[in-house]
Amino acid sequence: MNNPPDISPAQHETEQYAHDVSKHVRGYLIVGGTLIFCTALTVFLSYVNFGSQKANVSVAMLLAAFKAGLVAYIFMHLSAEKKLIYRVLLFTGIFVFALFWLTYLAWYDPISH
Amino acid sequence: MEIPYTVTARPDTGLWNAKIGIWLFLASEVMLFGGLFSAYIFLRLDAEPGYWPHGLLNVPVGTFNTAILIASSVTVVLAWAALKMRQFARYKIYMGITILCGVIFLVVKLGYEWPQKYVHFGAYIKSSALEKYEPLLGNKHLLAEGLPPRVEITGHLHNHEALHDPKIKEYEIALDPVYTDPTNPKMDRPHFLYVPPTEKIGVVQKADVERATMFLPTHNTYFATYFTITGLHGLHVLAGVLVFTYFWLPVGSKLYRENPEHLANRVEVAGLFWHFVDLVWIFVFPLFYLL
Amino acid sequence: MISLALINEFLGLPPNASAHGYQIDHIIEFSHWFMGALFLGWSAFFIYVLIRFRRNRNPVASHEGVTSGISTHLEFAVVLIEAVLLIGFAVPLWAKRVNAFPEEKDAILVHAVGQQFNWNFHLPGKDGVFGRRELALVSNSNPLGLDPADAAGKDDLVALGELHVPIERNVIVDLSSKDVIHNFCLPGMRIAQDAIPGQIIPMWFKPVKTGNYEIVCGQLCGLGHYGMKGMLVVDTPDDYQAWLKERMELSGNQIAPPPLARPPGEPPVGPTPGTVAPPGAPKTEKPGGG
Amino acid sequence: MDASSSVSTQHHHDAHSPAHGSGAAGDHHELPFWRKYIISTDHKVIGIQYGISGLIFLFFGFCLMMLMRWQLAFPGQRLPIVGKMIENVLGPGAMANGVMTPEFYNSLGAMHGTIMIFLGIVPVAFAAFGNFVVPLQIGAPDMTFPKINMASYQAFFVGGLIMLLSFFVPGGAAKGGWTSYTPLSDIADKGPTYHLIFNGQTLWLIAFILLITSSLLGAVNFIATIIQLRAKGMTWMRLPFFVWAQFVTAFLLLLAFPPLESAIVMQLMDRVAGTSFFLPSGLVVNGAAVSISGGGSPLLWQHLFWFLGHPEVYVLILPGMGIVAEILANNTRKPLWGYKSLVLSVLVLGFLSFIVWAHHMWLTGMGTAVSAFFQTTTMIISIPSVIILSAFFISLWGGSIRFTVPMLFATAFLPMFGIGGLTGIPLAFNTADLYLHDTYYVIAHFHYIVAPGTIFALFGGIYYWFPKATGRKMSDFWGKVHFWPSLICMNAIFLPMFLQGMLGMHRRWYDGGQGWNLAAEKVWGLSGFHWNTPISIAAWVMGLAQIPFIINFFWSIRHGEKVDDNPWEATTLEWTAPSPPPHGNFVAAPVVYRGPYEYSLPGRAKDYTMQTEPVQPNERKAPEPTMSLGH
Ligand code: HEA
Ligand code: HEA
Ligand code: CUA
Ligand SMILES: [Cu+2]
Repeated sequence: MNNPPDISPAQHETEQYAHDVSKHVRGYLIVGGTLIFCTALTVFLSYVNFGSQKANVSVAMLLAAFKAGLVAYIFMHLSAEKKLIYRVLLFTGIFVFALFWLTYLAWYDPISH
Repeated sequence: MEIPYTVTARPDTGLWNAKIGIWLFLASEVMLFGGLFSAYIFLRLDAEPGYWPHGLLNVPVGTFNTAILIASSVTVVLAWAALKMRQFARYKIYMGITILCGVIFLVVKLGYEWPQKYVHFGAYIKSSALEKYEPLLGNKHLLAEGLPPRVEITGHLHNHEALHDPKIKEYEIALDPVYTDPTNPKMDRPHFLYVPPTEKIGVVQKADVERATMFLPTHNTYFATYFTITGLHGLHVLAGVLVFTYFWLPVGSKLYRENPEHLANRVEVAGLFWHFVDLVWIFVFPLFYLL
Repeated sequence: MISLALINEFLGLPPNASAHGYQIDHIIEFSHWFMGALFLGWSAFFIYVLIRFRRNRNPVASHEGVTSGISTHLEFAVVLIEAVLLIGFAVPLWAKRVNAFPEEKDAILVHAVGQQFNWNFHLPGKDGVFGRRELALVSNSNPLGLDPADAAGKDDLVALGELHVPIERNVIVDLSSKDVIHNFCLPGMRIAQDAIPGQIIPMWFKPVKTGNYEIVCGQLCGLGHYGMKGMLVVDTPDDYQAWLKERMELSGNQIAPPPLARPPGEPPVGPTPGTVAPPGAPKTEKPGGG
Repeated sequence: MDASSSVSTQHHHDAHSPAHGSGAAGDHHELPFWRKYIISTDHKVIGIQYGISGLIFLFFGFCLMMLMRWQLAFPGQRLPIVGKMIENVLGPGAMANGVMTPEFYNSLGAMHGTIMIFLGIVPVAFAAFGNFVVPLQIGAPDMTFPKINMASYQAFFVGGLIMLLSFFVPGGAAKGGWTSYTPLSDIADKGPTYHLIFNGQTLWLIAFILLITSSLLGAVNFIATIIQLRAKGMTWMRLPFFVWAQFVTAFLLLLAFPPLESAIVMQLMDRVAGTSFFLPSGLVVNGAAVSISGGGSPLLWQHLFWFLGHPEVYVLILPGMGIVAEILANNTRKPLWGYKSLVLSVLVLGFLSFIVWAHHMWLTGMGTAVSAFFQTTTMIISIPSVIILSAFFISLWGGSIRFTVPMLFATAFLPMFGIGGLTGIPLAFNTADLYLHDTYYVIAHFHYIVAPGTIFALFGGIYYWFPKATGRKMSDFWGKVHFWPSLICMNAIFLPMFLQGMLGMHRRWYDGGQGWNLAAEKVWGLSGFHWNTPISIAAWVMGLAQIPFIINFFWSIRHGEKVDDNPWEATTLEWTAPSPPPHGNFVAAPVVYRGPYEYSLPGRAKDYTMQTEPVQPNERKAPEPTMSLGH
């Protein structure tokens, strides 16, 4: 506790990362292809009748969430991000969810007569 | 003392400054679009049956734009990867493509899609008069199918003067295909390909009309949200394009010669922003174009 | 209970005139006793510490300070009392307010519609059925847009600003607004509710004392907000019938009082809204202006 | 009182800002005047810019209130002298023959709220103190993004300017309250006599977008700085509590402001592009149907507004708590009691503040389930406040308390915040709020927190860190002359408001209750309405009581008593830097060996041990609190 942690910059970390990059390029292309495919799928599925509007919206949102996940995970490197970033995003996620959900509840729990 | 960790990561956090900066900024952007999307949810859930239109936007064009954005997302990571591998020429190419994609997106959006809406016309029929326009609306058929009613007649306005001239008592509308054959089951759901208004003119009495305007933000809450969200999204695209251009121009080369890692970091940060813009569009596209 | 109520009297809470109001008063009382106790306790400690540990008296500070866990007990007590107030009083009381509405057939039904800056009351009349109202029919002489073609509306009463209700009967008010958000607030009845355009929100109460009770508009609604005053008159059943009769004769030609009528003898407050051009507006000649 | 003059004085003051003399830096050549003081990227200069502008806005907001207090106490009577002056500047629409119009009263109210919160307290408490103190306290050379920091100030400045200018457009400044509830603010200031853009409400919205931008840029910077630029050895649990408070505050701004920004954009669309986000169908205004598409929801605005609005109130108080913590530890000469629970409480407070917002909306027609949820969260959020306050009180026990001027303000903060916080509890029960909503009880509740609470903390902070910024001390004597009348007046102003509220007197009443029977009831010997007079007099005396402060402040910049780098004998890092600190702050990068409040360590000659002093082998040492925040 007495010794302050060493926080001088470490060179090797970035270099190693650069080395890994070349391996990722193929992955990026595959993800790009998947995204385009999913877009086509979304368009197609929107013309399929799933029984109700709600069902159609849910399907489309699931697909969108999957695509968004891919973008975030691979393109935005969330797959290999630091814990701190996850925490920031976790709280952000909780708060948007609260915004959506609680507003929704407040709306649909009116004074009844 | 100089500000540390502008290029290299601080070991105990594993992050360099701008990386954390951009993620914090993106967190706030999530909340910003979160606010707008919550508006979308509530306006849509609150809309009376028939008052949240479907199939008014041009799906092929929208799909094309989506693909463009996705492609640009791919090229921007490739540009960054090229920098990481110190291949400057490839960086230039990929970055060039990214910028181009951004520009195409904006041109399609602002130069084609939005203007198409400004010239389209819609007239909401008063509930008391819906019966009268049944031949154009086909609500009995929709009711039987369990679908929401049509309360609006859309198309191209033939007599533009009618908008301003109180002496003209009716709107002459070159009808959209739905209204020419309203009971055809094929017309119940939107189509993939955009079908332009027909030659057939429908005449709607102003006295029977609740509200009639071009497809502007004022037309209904659907277009209000559409223009606001895509407008704000468009501003983000524009910002991204400007930043990329800045890194693409000689400024980038100079920085590359001085400190390639610094440029790579900056491109990564700008790229994160760009992916986020793409990510927002991934939700905007189905919510407005398809559903 | 008598002694508990002291704190409300001490703080100037006016007398309650509704059946449920004493419950509201109780929760106000309890929370103030609770706050008062906390405040006095802390203040005593505070003053003692400031005197006891001032530099002159205690030149050397103790590095450790307090080591006991007394504060945890205190915090626990706070949690407990708050929980009791919440679960024991606030939530059930609210549930009763907003869910357990009295039977409509025994109650006085009123529609109250706010507008800048007045309350319009719509009563169903003898048949107990409200006539149809339509936006397009709204005019100065028909502020609620009552449809003259609707038979149910023929005997309806429309009153402006003043509402009479009989004592000891439940009153259900359906609230809405024509323009902006207002708030229908009856301090004497311990009841308030926002009137929001585009929505109809019900509320209810049961007056138990006759008299005149001011209706406050509790939400900023524009420049005449401060003068948006209504009057609830709680009558004996006979007086109420007399009022109904008088209204019945008048009905059909309601004329709005001037927007900011004040009690007689009251000096006017500032210029009447709307008579003065907004700051910076293009200047027009005012008669006798200088 | 005149908007334009207060702005121009600002440039003037900037010129004399205490950073003068930072030439001591020596590691770089002299910058031209405007680079050094006007568009500087140095966190200290920016902090001082924020501070001075914020204080001026605070004073301006107070002046608006002093005008309103005249109307409340003497409704319909001519305002002597000043009334005529305002009439000459703003026209009879504001002051007709020296009598305030209702429009102008509403403008003043809305602008008082807006200016106090967004242009006064936030810039001073968060941006000014945060900018000046945080990098110094964590041992950083500057903020992580100095240019963004500068942009933040500039956006704030332009936003503030637009806010002020809105008094001069036709129709005057915004009139819808600081909450700008729709539909009122959607339909206000519209019509033939108004410009589409240059009208009060629209300018309010535009200014807000700039202010939000400013806050977001600031928040990103603060968080990144605290995470990245802590000095060697400055672990999370060695951060001064003030830094923790600013850290949480920055997160509140970062995540709560954007939904309001989206709402502002939508309201702007409603006003400028004619959309109906917040307008339901079927509105009839002034007897005529409004031509809009309708279909919007007035409550949507309230949800988005209070989603910011509630976290915002903690933005107003947390930095204040942080300042008070520093001053308490320093002047009791002992460590803060329960550091770890303080940190935990402030984190919990920050988290919970996002899910209590609907307690401002009890009367909008909420059912049982949702209101029970929000009541519960509101109750729970009061617990960390109680813990923080308890820890502060207990910290006093065993101390050797010196009543310096900063300490006087910090001491007064405690019971004042106590009153304000405790009176939040009845408001949190929807059944009690049924009666109290929008009465003066609410006004008194929050003013007790922000006025004798936050403002006192700010005063304390100014007296405390003034020597660091200037190398000189403010006068003790005049500080006390400032303190005592301020304390008395604050209570004389706000205590009677609880009584008025209990009587049922509502806020935003232009006539101060004169026309209302319920305000004619007597309480404590005066009628509710007549209580306005002593309140107003106290408010004006309060204005006079600020004169010693203003004079003391400016006079001391050049003529105050010279002091050394650590005049309060404090322990935290900022006191190891020269006063004023040079560009880059520290002569050599500081290394931290211990917690922030090592006062009165047993067995030492001095009663304070700075964070940079290495731990001696023979030192008896309590285990440090640890808590992993993760990397
Ligand atoms: C900094 C500002 C701030 C703070 C910290 C708070 C804190 C709290 N507020 Fe307040 N509030 C406002 C600013 C603030 N508020 C504003 C501006 C409004 C009005 C907005 C408007 O409409 O314009 C408002 C309105 C408001 C309302 C809505 C009222 C209405 O409109 O009808 C409610 C309702 O629940 C509420 C509740 C609370 C609660 C439960 C707390 C709790 O967090 C308080 C917890 C604190 C304590 C419990 C005190 C603990 C201390 C001790 C125990 C020690 C005591 C010591 C001594 C006495 C020596 N507040
Ligand atoms: C941070 C917020 C804040 C602060 C500090 C204050 C401070 C004060 N407020 Fe305000 N007030 C609000 C926020 C605030 N208010 C809000 C949000 C509303 C609701 C608005 C609405 O209805 O929408 C309101 C409403 C409000 C009302 C109700 C009006 C109405 O409903 O009609 C009243 C009535 O008396 C009032 C009074 C006061 C007074 C007397 C002070 C005094 O305590 C002021 C004391 C100020 C000072 C002492 C400043 C001193 C500054 C200096 C000395 C700096 C000078 C230094 C230099 C120039 C270097 N306020
Ligand atoms: Cu109606 Cu205020
Ligand atoms: Cu709150």
